[in-house]
Amino acid sequence: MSEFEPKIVAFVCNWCTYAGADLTGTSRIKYSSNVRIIRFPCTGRIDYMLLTKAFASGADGIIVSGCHPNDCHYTSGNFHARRRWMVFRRLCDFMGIDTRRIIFSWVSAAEGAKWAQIVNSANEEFKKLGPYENYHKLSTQEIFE
Amino acid sequence: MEEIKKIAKQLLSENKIQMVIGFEKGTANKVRPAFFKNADDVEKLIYNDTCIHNLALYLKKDICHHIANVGIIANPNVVRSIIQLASENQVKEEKITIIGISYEGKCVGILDFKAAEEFAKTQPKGLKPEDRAFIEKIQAMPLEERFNYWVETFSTCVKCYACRASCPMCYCGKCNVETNNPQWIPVASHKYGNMEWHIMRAMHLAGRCINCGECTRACPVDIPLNMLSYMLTDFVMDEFHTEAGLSTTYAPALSSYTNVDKENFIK
Amino acid sequence: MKLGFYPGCSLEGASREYNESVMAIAEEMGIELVSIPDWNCCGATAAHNLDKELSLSLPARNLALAEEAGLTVLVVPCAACYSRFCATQHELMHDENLHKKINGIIEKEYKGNLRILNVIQFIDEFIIDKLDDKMKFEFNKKVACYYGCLLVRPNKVLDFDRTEDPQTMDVVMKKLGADSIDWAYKTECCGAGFSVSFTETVGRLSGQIVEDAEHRGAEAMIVACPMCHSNLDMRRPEINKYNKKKSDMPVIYITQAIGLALGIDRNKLGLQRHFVPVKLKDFKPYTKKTEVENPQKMEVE
Amino acid sequence: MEILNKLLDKTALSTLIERFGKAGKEVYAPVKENGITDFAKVDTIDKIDFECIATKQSAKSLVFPRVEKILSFEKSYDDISVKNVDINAFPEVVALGSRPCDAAGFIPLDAIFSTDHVDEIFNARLKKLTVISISCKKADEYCFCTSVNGNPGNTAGSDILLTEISDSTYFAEIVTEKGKAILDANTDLFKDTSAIDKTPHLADVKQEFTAEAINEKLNNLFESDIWDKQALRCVGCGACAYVCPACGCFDIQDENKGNKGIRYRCWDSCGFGLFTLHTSGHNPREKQSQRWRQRIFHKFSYQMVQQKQFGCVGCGRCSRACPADMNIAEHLKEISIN
Amino acid sequence: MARIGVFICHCGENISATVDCSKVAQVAATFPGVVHSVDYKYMCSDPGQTLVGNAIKEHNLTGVVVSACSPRMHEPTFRRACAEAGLNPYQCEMANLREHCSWVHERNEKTDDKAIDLVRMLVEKVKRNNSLQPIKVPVTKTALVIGGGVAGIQAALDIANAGHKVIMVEREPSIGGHMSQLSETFPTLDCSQCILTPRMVEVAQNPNIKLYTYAEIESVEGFVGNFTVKIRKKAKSIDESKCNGCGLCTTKCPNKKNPNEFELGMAKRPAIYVPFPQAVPNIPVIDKTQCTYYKTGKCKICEKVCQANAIQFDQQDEIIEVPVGAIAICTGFDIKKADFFPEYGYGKHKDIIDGLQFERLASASGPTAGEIRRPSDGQIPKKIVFVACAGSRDPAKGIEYCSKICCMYTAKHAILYKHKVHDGTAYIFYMDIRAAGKNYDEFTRRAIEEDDAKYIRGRVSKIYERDGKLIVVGADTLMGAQTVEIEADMVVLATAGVANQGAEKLAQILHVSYDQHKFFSEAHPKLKPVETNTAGIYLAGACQSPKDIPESVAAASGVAGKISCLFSNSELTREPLIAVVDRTAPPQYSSCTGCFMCQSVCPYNAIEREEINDRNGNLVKQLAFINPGLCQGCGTCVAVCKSKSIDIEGYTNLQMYSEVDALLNF
Amino acid sequence: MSDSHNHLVDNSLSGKIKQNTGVSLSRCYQCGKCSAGCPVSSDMDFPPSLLIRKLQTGLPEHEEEVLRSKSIWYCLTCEMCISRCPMEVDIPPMMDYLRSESLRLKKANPAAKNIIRFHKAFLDSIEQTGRLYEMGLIVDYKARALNLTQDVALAPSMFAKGKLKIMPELIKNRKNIKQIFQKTINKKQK
Repeated sequence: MSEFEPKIVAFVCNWCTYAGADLTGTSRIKYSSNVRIIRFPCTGRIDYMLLTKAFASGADGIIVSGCHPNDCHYTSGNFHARRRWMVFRRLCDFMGIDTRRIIFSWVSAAEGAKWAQIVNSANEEFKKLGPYENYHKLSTQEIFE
Repeated sequence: MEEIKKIAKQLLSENKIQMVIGFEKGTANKVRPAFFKNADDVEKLIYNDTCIHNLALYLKKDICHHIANVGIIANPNVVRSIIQLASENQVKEEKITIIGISYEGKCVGILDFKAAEEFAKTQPKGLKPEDRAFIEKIQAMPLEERFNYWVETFSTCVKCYACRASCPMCYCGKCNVETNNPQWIPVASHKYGNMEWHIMRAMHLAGRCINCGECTRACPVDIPLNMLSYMLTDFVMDEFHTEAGLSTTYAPALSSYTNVDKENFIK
Repeated sequence: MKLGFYPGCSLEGASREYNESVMAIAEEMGIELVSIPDWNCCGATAAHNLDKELSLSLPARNLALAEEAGLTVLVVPCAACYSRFCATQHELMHDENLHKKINGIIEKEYKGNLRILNVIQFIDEFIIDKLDDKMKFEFNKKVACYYGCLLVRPNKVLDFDRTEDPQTMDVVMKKLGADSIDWAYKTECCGAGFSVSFTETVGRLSGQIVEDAEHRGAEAMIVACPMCHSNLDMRRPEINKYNKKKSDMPVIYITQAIGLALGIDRNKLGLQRHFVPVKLKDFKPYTKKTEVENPQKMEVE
Repeated sequence: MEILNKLLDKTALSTLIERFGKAGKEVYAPVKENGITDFAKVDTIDKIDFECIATKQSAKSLVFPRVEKILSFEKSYDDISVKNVDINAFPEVVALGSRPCDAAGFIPLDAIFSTDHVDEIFNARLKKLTVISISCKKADEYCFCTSVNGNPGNTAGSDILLTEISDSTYFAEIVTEKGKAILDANTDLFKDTSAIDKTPHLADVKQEFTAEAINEKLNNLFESDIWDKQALRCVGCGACAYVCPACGCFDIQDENKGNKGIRYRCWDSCGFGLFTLHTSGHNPREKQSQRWRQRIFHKFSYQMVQQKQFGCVGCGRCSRACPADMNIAEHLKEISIN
Repeated sequence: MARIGVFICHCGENISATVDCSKVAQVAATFPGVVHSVDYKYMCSDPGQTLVGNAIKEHNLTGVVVSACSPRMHEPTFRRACAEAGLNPYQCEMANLREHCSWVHERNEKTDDKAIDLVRMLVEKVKRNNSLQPIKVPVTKTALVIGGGVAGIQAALDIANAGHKVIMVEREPSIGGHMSQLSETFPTLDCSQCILTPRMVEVAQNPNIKLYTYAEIESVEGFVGNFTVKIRKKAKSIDESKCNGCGLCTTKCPNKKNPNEFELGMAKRPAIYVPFPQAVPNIPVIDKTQCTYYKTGKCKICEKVCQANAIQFDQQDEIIEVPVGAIAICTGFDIKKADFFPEYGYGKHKDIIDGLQFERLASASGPTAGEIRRPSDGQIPKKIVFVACAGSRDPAKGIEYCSKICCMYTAKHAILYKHKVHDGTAYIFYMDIRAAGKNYDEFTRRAIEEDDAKYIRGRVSKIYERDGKLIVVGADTLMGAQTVEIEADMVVLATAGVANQGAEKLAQILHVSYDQHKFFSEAHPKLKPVETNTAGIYLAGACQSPKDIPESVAAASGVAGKISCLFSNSELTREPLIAVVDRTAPPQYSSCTGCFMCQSVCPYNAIEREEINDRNGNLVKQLAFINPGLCQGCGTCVAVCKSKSIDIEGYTNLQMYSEVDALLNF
Repeated sequence: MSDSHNHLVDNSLSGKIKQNTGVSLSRCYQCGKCSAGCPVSSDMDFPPSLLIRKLQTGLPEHEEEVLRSKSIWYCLTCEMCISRCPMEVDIPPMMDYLRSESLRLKKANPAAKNIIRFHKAFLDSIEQTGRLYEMGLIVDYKARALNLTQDVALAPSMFAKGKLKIMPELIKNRKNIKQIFQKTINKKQK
């Protein structure tokens, strides 16, 4: 039997984490191939509805990553994002959505190794948690059957 | 009540306002929102402690569009709503005359926005003990049970959008649920569509909700959806020390930030 | 006040005076030191030289016993024991599997809630502030504070003072009125566990230490480790042999120094047990300092 | 079919439910849960709330569900395969304990789904539905069935109508062939009786106006300002439509999971601004009053013209559900005397 | 209907060694909408680009997905190729199969699956791309040069000589930077000040250059071609227009015992001072923290002796706002001070000095007039030890990188020492000699062969003082790691060059990125070495990483070239990837309801309030309007817009949604 | 299967050190700072950095030299090396590991006999009593070392100053201690 391989979506900003992940590549640091990166101009652009959409569409875990505080290419996008995630996490938690499955991080363009480490530890964590059936079921049950 | 009537009549007869939004007798022993356009009509105006509808809602509806100045019988919830709407550029001070009423039902006269801000601050608005108990009950559930609770609770939602329609803060010309390219929220009132709709609504109200409870009162299937935004109001208060509906220059929690917002959850 | 206490083998044997002086000053300060019930040897250098798991299990048993006894703070005067305890704590807390394994070996559950203090940390936290009220004499001598290895290294595990040129002991001695000198051998090794097996090496290493301290005019050396003390004190013949000159500079535990300043009886501090006699005399009576003048304030006015 | 009169013991009703279950029929009846009474699946009688004047929502979802799959599809590189929903797979359903107004609601609903185009899915569901209603012995201030050609003991739309004539016995009117089939399968449970006057056992619902009068008046009221006046407090939600037993508006949507997807229909309401919004941004029913007018016109004028049937059964659910206390009976009365 | 072309690049073997490119191409060919799918060895090569162009024409493609390296690398390349073939360049997207896939995973099926997913994602995205036209914005042809060291001077002069205006801002009272402190420069040993001073004067005299010394950047707003910069001109307490630089005030100042920064504390200066004799501008500054008048309210001797009446005690800081089109960051570096090193005594011994202090000792204009003397007692050291890599290449306690210039300047120090103290011996503890540069190795060989520098390969473990001597304990790893002890008279630590103290703050003001050592980051380590990630902001000199003079000057000229290129156009073309507010027919006009939360989150003040009036001029509606010149395309407004009335080109709601959808549903 | 690198198992001594102690010798760039600071490097046959160099080569003859060296036994574990190492190559655990390997493979340098005897005597004392019994230790050690005259002068004066006890102090739960020895050091040696 093959081991459970979580589906991970990474929502990252173009300037820090996307570039950081590029650096992971240029440094040839290996990490789990379970992750799919989606490029956004800035963490400030990332809509929370995309996160629930990702879960509904089959993601077992999500990584949201951008520039460290004060490093935002656009000055404040990550600060707005940080607030948004605070509130969103609180809501998720209240509604029983598993916040362990949404990993937020700051990965700068210089932190190629950190990116690999974030993905790998997320991968391990999501493996432990197993498939996010609760949410998947939500979107597939009822009339889809 | 007589004082309210007196003020309303005077304003109307002096043509300082062209309409008063208030209450009249409704079906059986209910009250209903009513709109008085002349001083004589005002005789029908009533105010008692069942007058809980958030009348601020109507300031954003068709009926107020072409009226130069609208008077509104405003309990603290309405006042807060108006202040919040003003901070979001949705109502203009010169078009509204607020006739303020305290939680105890005492008329405090006509309030300009500045006075309304002061008034709102004197009218405490915390969570009611039963609401807090409800929230705590939910929080005490294990994760999965919490999830199932909400899924089941929302499964009865018929998506009639009475919650949206009766909320003064839901004034978008085109609600997110009505955008269809992409279709952010499934149109159907199935479990998934309902869950997404309520997540989105709670997020949109985070830091803006003034906790009037109209959404739940309006819900034909009695879903306690106000608990989501109440809980977030509380959270926003704790984390960011801001509260909606107290200042016309308020920057809602989700469109502002500080450099020291907590980030212990960020790796 | 009650604090946990781990005397360790040396303090019960060859370094009794250290134990005696710790107890004497604790008593004077109204602190009760409660020994871990049924404690065992920490394994010292021998254990970790020969077997890693043994070297972790022996201290872990003590830590677990201390926790069982409801202790939260543990004072470990012996620098070697302190080092072993800290290393064990560090390893167990950073390796979940190892932690489980060791718990299995000792058949006890150590949760990791103890704060381990060496004697200087103990003084710094519980004693130094009370000195002003209780001091009877000033320790008006030129001293060389000798830290040795295990008190400050490795910094990553111990997180105590700075590894090169540590200062905490100097601060205590200055507080006692001593002139603590800056010297080169503060943290060099005295030869430690080779005391018995490679006596000559100890003679050389300790010899250099004593020589530098004496050369710079120190009247006494202050230590906080029983091994340092035995090497510098008991091995004085070997030291003198290496240095080709006779040195009678006494080596004193910091607790003994405090005891002297507090006016505690010399025998109660175990000074009579030293091989190199402690002849220090003429301590100046201590007068409590009044309000510290604030030069900055004066300037403003 | 001529109506057959029978008696049915309440205890026999319980047996009937058991037999339905054994026969593979799903029984839906008013059930009180968390203080709200609504239709829900039951397998024993003791779950049924017989005292409720009207369930919060109507029984229409039994034949016209909130969300209903129409077809499923699967895309491949250059092709799409489509599979219609299997209408034969629908279950046999019994609506038990519905009110005469609920039952009457199926008639205008059927009219909507069967005029011009005969909706297969709806009809398949309706065909498999048996309605066993219970006459109303109580009414409230929202009830106005008598004003719209109904009454608390109306048999229209029911297959069997039960009227409680004593604490232990129902007077059962077998109205349709479907009803007779049940009678035939359970003859042991029904007792013979002659016709009984139900009136003493029925609630009193005062007639305030006639639907015909409304229909008449509407001919000249399209441009009236009465709509603006009446719609003033309407907040524009869809609660009235969604609880209405006769409202049949729906939306059709596709939802996909990757290659696979479904087309479904779900309830919609003419009270929503989006209902008539054009892509250009133009909206022919831009104001809430226009939408309110549409609602009244549709139910009392257009449906009469097209389907020879009023679109209202006087159950009063819309008024009960309205967050702004829009009382439809009151508004209709106002129109009738205009 | 979309007609998408997919182009899978092997990148030589960079991608194909790990990803089965032909399989990916085959699978991609089955995606709905894909009409053409091929793989090729080098997509970015000329034939590769031609391949894309031909396919666009031949298959009438409406969108292109190039699956190759990071879009941060070649997106412009392929967009250009598409444009040349007649396809709107914004109908081209890149799937990152190299940095995000082949280089970070093993060769296996899962990696192929990921590659396929990445392609699918971008196919779904590109189907929903809009054809966009570039935005034109005007350019302010003035450059801001931050920092007046040798890099700043070079950049300023080159830009000015190209005919453009330059504003130079220097934090210190004089320009010149660290180079003005140096004695002689390697590998030619010419006098630093002799070559630098004329250039400093040139800056002061060039009519195109406006110089602000004792000034700092307060804020920067705007974007390439259109920055608005606020400069804080700190009060010098001197009216610069009146001061004639006679220097009488500095000689008469009674408060002379202040540590001289320029001499690194090895000399004293008055409270009113010119940092060094050749300073540009030659105008003194009053150090308010030390001046007796500012501290006690009494003195004012300088005011009395100044014949030009130039002293202004009540002068305030001045904020100057200037429009500029481009910015050159030339803020240079700092060095680790000797008090950083634990085992070398935390700076306790006066005779353990750093390299820059040695420069001052060796400088003819320095505190000892060029004689090498110990700071403690003025004796001439007969034995001197240089410690290379002091703090560098030390991840444990110091700086992990190689500070690059130390090998060379240490060799130079040894040579200068020998030239000045003929009977002295210089020891150098080193780990490697890194002397890669024109005539650099020759220079270090000269130190060893001609000037008798004793190079010892090993690191110093400890330095302590005993009887006035410094005992240096090291090892000689070429002698079996034997311990070496040297009794030295003086020790010079070749400490590392580190980022300038204010670098992090400046980076945050400028919104440019910096690395973990707080050095500014270049946009690309090879191909964009002088650009930052922010268009219109450039880097030169040691603010980027430790650099020697020739490198700094070369980079500065590079920046000047870049800026001159930018200024050669009257208009700039900007990427149209900006936010837009939707518009519909009246009476809605837009789904925007004018809550203006977008306005409060926009960092660029790009969102305005548009008013819609009816024919009678009555206000119908207020809407958000996005100024395309100001919007930088962060999209934060999009995420806060509740009614989804704002969208951002290039990352539209539909595109991002489709990416999520495409990625996970299959 | 995970994506991690599938390294071949490194059987060299430095590979084993990495696996058992986590200390990576390839990080050492031979600056020699450890050797310069080591208090006993002059006693060693190879100073620490040279010892690491030998292991870095991975050649069996060099590894043999290391296991048979005096260096590993002369190390005092004073931690000076690690506290100064710029690359944080943690030498003391490496030394611990080399000593146990040297013992296990019976390659311990003859010069180290006394040290090993001392350590063993020390541990025996703990195993028997739970604590160190110095008198017993010294007697035991001297018997093992056949060095009966060393420190003849010291013991009586220690005794006189109250520093030596005649009788060992026994802890109560000696069973527990024996178990610990059984599960660790004794298990491996048998």
